[in-house]
Amino acid sequence: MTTSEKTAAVIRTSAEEAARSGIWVGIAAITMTFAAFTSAIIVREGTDTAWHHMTLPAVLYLNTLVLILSSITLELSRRPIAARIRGEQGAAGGSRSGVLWLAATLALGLVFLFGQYAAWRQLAAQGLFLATNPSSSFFYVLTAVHGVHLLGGLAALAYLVWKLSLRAPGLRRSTVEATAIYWHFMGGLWIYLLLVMRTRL
Amino acid sequence: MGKFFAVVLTIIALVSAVPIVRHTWWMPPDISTHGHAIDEQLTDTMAEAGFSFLAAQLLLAFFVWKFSERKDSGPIKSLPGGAKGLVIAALILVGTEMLALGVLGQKAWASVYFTPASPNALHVQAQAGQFAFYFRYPGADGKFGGLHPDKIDEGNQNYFGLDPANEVEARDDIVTGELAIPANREVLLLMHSKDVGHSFYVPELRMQQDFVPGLDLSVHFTATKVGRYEIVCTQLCGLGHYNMKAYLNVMAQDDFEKWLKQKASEQ
Amino acid sequence: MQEASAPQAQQGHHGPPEGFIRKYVFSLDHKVIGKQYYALALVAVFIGMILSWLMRYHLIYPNGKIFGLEFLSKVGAPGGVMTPEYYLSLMTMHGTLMVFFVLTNAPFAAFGNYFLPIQIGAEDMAFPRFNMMSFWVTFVAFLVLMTAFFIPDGPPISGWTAYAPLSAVGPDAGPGQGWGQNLWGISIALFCVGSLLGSLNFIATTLDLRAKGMTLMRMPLSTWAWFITACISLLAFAVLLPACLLLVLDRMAGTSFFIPAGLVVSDRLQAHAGGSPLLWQHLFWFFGHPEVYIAILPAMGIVSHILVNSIRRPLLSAKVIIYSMMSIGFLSYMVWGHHMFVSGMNPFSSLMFSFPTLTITIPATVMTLIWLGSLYGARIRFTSASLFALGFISMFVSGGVSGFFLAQPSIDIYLHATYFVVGHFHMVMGVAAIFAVFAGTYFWFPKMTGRMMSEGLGKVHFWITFVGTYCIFMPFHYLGLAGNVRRYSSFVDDFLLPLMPVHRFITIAALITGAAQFIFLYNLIYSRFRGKVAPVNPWEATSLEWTIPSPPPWNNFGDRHPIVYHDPHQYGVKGSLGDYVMQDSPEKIENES
Amino acid sequence: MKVNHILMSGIAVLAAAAMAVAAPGSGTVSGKVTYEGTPAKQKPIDMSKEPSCAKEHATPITTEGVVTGAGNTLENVVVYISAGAPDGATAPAQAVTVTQKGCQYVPHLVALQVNQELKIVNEDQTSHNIHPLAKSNREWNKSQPPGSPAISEKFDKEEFIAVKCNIHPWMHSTFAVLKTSHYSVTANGGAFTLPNLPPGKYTISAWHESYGTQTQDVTITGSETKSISFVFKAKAY
Repeated sequence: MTTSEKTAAVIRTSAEEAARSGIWVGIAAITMTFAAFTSAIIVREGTDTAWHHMTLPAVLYLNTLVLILSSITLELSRRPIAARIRGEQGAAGGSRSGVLWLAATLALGLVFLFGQYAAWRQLAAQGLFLATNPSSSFFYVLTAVHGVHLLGGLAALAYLVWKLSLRAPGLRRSTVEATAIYWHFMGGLWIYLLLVMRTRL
Repeated sequence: MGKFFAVVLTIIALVSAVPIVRHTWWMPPDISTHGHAIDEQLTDTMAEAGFSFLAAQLLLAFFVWKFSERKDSGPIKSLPGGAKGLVIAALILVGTEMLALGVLGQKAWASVYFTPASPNALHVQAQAGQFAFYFRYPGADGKFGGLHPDKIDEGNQNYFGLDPANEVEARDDIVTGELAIPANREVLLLMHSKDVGHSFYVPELRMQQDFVPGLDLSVHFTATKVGRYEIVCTQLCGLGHYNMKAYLNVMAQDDFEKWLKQKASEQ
Repeated sequence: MQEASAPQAQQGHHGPPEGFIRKYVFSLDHKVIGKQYYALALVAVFIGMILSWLMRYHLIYPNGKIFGLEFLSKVGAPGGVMTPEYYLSLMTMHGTLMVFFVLTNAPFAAFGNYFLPIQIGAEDMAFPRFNMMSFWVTFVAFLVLMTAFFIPDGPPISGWTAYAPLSAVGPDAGPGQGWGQNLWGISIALFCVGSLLGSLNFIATTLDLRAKGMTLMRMPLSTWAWFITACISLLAFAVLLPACLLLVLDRMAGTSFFIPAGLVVSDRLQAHAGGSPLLWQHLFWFFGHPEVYIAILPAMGIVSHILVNSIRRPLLSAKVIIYSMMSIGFLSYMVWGHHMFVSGMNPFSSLMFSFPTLTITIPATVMTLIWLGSLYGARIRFTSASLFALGFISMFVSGGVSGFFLAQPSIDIYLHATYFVVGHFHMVMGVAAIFAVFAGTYFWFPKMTGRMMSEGLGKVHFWITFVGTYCIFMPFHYLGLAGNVRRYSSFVDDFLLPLMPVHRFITIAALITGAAQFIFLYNLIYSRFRGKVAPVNPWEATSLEWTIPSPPPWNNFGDRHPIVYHDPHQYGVKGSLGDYVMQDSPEKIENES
Repeated sequence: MKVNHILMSGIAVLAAAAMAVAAPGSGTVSGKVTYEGTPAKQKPIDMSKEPSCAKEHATPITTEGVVTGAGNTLENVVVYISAGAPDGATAPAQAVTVTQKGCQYVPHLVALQVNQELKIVNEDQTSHNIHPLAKSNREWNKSQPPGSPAISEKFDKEEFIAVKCNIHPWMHSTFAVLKTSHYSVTANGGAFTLPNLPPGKYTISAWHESYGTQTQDVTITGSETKSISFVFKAKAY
């Protein structure tokens, strides 16, 4: 093994670790952002004399199920993909199932976003817009910001599906793991937000 | 070079301290009953801060002087006591100092914020708006009229948005551009902001408090010296911020009553 | 290198850059990105300084004409006479430029990007693409902010703290509060994104890309400072971002997060209700106070790194410095309320915020004492870099002691919003951090460009700047003690008129000191092209950046993968090269801990 | 000094009226504006915040929301032809000037034509700020430090624009921007004249900043002088 190969090896492993710790650092930042939003809601509610509570659109609960489901499909996809990356013999079929599960996750993610959009339409139909009252303001802001973060996850999933279905080389295990961690975090974050909105807004 | 640095630094440190010691530019004399606590606190802090400042700067100068361009190549000496000594020193010195200040500070702070206004305090409402203060006395009935933002009409001196047409309480409210108060009587200042954030600052009174829109705060104080002092805004409130001021007019009790009558007749 | 570059390409790591664009513009190379950050900060700092000149001049000649100003803004300076609102516009831009684009970029993003990977023996940052993005997002943020100068209303007038509702109600609040404030909000939001990407990179890189033998405790203090700062800024900017989002929504979408009911601005009843101005202050200062340490911690690290080299002996304890920086970083999240003592916060919480604030002085004092104590028995070498490092210590002390006053709510009643505060933060956060940047520049310029800077010019620059900054900022404290209110575009109050001589003195000092900065600029540009060619290790320093060519190749260590044997402060020892031993040299050192 | 300004602008207005008419007729509408009831009390203005202005007034000046003359006459009423006017569309060349002096607008109210130049002068030792709170015209907000040149502006739509100085809250004025050249601002005595009217049917409007608008129709035949009068209801509050 020449030095440069060693170099490459060292860099490979360290880059893998970097991707892992990177995703956790990112999650820390996102958590902080939503912590800020939460405290904003609490302060805002405390100072408002006429705080309008709102009933959340029912479709949100459906969306929640969809998102939980997507996390499950994502887990199902991981073992075959891992096998595929390790380049095990006969993992080809496994890999296809992996891609399928991953595609399912992607689809469910999109369904969730459309569900969120539907929820917005419902509120708009009730005459609740971004600026109508504090509750609606926070509802739109929280769902929108969460949605934007979720889009990032979807992009990552799409990238993985593309890589795997093309059998393109150079897909890193850490990329898959990072995506998975992020996606699950998005699910957990959504459930947290739902609780906050349910109790506060 | 090192010796030069030491000299320059020493000069800077000593010269900086002169105006402080000689009180060349200093707080104006205090005219409030609570101010002395703040002044003492500030003087104590100045003593400790001033000491730390001089000590550190002069020590830096001294070491730089002593250890610049040492030629001998013997093994390096280290400060007796080393890091542990310094850390302990810092903890003890600064820790106790700061704690002391913190505790003392509470006393001065408490004297302003943790004592309720006396029941017979004079109630005055102060309204801050871009870019002037206006003050309101309840008038004969001792009641303030309600505030109706939609009724505000500055061109006709209705700065508060009173509604005398429909509210009897509002008719005898006395609105003025200066804050006149009797000496040695406690004043409860009810603070209301018309538009954005402002602040009520009278250096002589040792009093500063923000006006927060939508949050009506109050401060209470007792002025002891008759005289005319400036009230200035210290919270950036827009283009006229620099020009936003009014006068605090501390009067003898009977002068104050005369003044109030005269103002009442102008309404 | 061939076999190596293939797998690297897969790793998201990049091969040697090809073409001008990849080399100098959209470069993935942390060194180029570091230089780009430095250049941006340099542009920003000179704009900011010229703004401060204009403000200082206006303060002593409120009705004086300033030649050419009317060409910059016809409305802001009719006939060259600065209007009150234009003064506030310049003040806002000065603060925003200096705090965000200079004090956050130069010591942290610029030097950190360039030297953190090298000092830990890495080939590049963990995520080069994020790294490139973080700079270009920051650059766009800068452009967006600058646009405010060229719109009809001019830049915002609500200060760099953008207190609501002044910043939230829109054009009614005054000139500049229309699109000017929108641009400000958008710019800062973008800046947050850039900083978040950067911090993420710094953290991941430090945790995962350290060379063999580079234990955490063997990292140079500068790297430690950048790492801790990255952790702080990750959490701080993650809070400012949503705050800016809500502010922009209040302004552009008619929401009421920060605007209460019944406000009458410019005779117009505002159609908002229920918002809380204090909410903005809490969110802003929750970011704003850590931001102070985002500016000063890297400065501390850089200074420690340079000081130890110029005193030719180890610090009394590097560990203590590291722990102090950590505790400062940690405490910085528990003290934001000390900016709001007189803001109508619950008076009890004022006391709760006062204690941790006072506590911060302990680690700060410890560090200062370590620096001072380390001078004892040293063999100080006086380069421009070491002079600025020593100057930093002096400035940090001077600016720090005034913190004693402002940390106490009772004294803050009198000193809040006076020039005392301005003097305090300019010295401890502004000048001190800038001194560290100067030190870093004189110290690392040879490595970054392969040429030495002129020591003669450097020293002239130091002496004028050192004395000058004291002449500018010490008197600020006196003004504050006399009750001189800050953020006034001219002094019309009777009790301020006697202070005008002090203001005149300050303005003259500011003009001279500012002019001296052009010596630095000249030195920078001249040396870049005509300076003496720099050797690999001009300062006889020990850390890894001095083991590679100046300037370093695109992949820093070439084929070599450094292995680290010592901590970075092996000065004053018997080494094969002299009184120091490089971090990666295998030679034994007697009684090494 | 103040009277002077009013005269000057009065003359300017008449001149404007005279020259802007396309086909000068010989009819005239004239009369008085009065009020009935008790007008709101005009309160003294406290200028202590701006000493340089305060010392220009021996006795504190009062608000000018309702300025009355002998015999219940009403000043600062804009009387103009709101309909049926022979349109002297082209704006007169010479500018209307409003001066900020002693921290008040002199005159308190200016009438001008669409696209006629308005000159704003600051004679005080302090910065002023002119902020026309326009609705149909373009709103602007400019400060005017002492020693800076006069501000020159035009308005392209008909509107009664409320004007304020952001730095001195008590300073309020009105820019009455009119389509017609046939207008008159009542001064001391509450009298107005609209000369040079060709025969025709006109609607005459009278506008007052506190009491709003009243209108009357008159028909001019030949070179007569119709005299009409407006009476506003005054309220104490």
